[in-house]
Amino acid sequence: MSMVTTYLSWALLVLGGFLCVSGSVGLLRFPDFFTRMHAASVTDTLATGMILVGLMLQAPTWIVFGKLVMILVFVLLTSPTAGHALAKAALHSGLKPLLPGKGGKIDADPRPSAGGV
Amino acid sequence: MFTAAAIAVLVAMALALVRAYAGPTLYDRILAVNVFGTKTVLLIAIVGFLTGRPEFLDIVMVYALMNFITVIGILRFFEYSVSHASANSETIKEQ
Amino acid sequence: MKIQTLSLTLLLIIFWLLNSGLFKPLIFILGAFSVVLVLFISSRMKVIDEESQPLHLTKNIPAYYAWLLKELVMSNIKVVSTIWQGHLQLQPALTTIKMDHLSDMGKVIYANSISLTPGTVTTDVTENSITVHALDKSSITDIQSGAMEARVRKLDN
Amino acid sequence: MESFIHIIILSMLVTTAAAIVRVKDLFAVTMLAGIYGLLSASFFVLMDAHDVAFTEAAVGAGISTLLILTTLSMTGRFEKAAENPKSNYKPALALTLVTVTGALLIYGTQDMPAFGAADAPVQTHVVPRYLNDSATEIDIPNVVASVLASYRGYDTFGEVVVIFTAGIGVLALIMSTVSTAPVALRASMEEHVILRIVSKMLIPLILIFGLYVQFHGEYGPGGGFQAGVIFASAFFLYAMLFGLTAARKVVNSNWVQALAALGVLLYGSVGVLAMINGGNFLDYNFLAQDDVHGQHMGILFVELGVGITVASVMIIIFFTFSTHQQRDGEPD
Repeated sequence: MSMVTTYLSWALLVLGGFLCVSGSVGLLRFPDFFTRMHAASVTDTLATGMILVGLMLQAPTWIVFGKLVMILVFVLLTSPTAGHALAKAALHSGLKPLLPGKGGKIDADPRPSAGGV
Repeated sequence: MFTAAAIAVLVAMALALVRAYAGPTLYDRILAVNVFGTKTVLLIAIVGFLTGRPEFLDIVMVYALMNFITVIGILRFFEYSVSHASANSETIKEQ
Repeated sequence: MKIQTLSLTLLLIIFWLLNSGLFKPLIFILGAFSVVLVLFISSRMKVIDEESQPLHLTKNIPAYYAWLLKELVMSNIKVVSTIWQGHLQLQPALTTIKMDHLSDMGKVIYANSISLTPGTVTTDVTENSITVHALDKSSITDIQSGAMEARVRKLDN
Repeated sequence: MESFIHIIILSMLVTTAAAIVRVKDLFAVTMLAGIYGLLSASFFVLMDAHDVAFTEAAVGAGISTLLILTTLSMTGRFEKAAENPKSNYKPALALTLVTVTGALLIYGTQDMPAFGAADAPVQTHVVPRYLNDSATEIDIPNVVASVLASYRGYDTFGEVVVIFTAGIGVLALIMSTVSTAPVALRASMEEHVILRIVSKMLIPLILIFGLYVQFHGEYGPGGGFQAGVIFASAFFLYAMLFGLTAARKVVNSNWVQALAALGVLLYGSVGVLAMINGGNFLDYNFLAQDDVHGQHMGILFVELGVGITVASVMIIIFFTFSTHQQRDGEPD
């Protein structure tokens, strides 16, 4: 394996790990279910993709590579579907999303730096 | 590098656990479990490489499939219980 | 035999070989048996049709995914920067957007692409509209511009 | 470094367990139990127990969550005991019992050998034989499979019978309260276009993956138990989306019940066949001309029997539960 793929793989793993943590921080910080959902989808898509591609670059055999590809395809197919089903169910059961008034913004985090950087 | 990624995933798991415990609505909990499942997929995949035995990917595949079925099952459960007087107290029922 | 059955058979064989990676006579026999059994159950379940085997998409899908990947990265950067904001100020929105007729498959690709990009989630799909919850109002404007819809439409035909 | 990860996962396990005790909403408990399953599977992977992790992945985190939920929909979502003064709710008694048992267990660990110690009984008793001779006696890469299906064939036979009995138990308990009148089911998720199409794509792949796990138990993690659960879960997904009536058309209940028994029968027959050929019960060496071939055949059929029984029993339990739940859930 060349140095380039190794470095690329490391970069993807670290970046993916950072996105994972970001997604979960968003899951904690955001004010209501619907906004949290957006934070969760950060980790489901790009973070999963980056980490799995990072692993693919270091796959020792073609079988491992193939399995990682299949896992990625499954995740990319199922996670938006599950997310959509969840959002639809929540909305239909009467859970109201938090929405700002005309032109206003939600000041969701009155204490700066709480749970943040 | 695998270790760094594994620790990042673990931190993310711990945060999702807090959300699963705190709720407040049941949909938050379902979301947290779903996120937790995705994290487990990643953790097991990384750990497989960390220990140099990537054949664990079969387990990861099972998770990727099971996670979906579980979420659908949970949602299905609520379709039944809405008509079943025990509608949840945390969300407002549809008028 | 329907073309969909053929493509599913091929898919199942590839899936088996990729997972197994063993080239032994016994495993081949068991694999053939498994493929036949799955085909039998699938046809009883009536899940083999153009919905589950969208062959008409195969030609244009790589270009679409390349474009979607770019969108994915852009919206990820946006959402991640919102998450790490010191002082959270959000403008979430829930909007129903009109759209012209799409096939069921087209709807699935469209809705899932919207859900896949962070910052937007499809909450409902009907015959001529799609309801989207967005973390930020600007994402709604992006969808309303119709760039994604046009691409899905091109794919669908 | 690895022990650091162990500590993190173990402390998350403890936290989850504490949360499960504290939360009163049984639905939240189910969700947390699902997380507990996911965590224990990760821990098993770290401990190199990948067959156990595989089972936990399929059963603990997936199917049991579904089954607990269907049970909840029959019983109600909140713990009632605490509010009702007349109930026999005595937490102090249970707590004392648990504390004493826990203290005894911790006291007991004092006498246990250190983890991984070379002179521990687990390393000196029968395990060396399994590890050293499995390659020549049975000749399959996954020693766990050879222990499970061959060296400990009796135990596994017992387990299959237990699962079969559980299926019969569920049928006997719940069927008696359900009339056999056909239930009109609204397949409410069928008009859910996205779920419908994605699931249609997934179902054949889940089925073939289940069969792959079934037939590769000798080479990697997996085998009849896990395969049965994965295979059955495809039917669960189908039933949840297209309704029970449609699912019952695909799989005839009588066939499934017959198959559940057939799996156990297949396992037993392999044992009897070995006896007919002059060996002991389940001694696969007598199944073919040479020992290794006999072992291979024996394990293949025994695992198949396990898979058939597990899948059928899972389908029986899920269908019976859902039928019951549907009748209860029907608006008056």
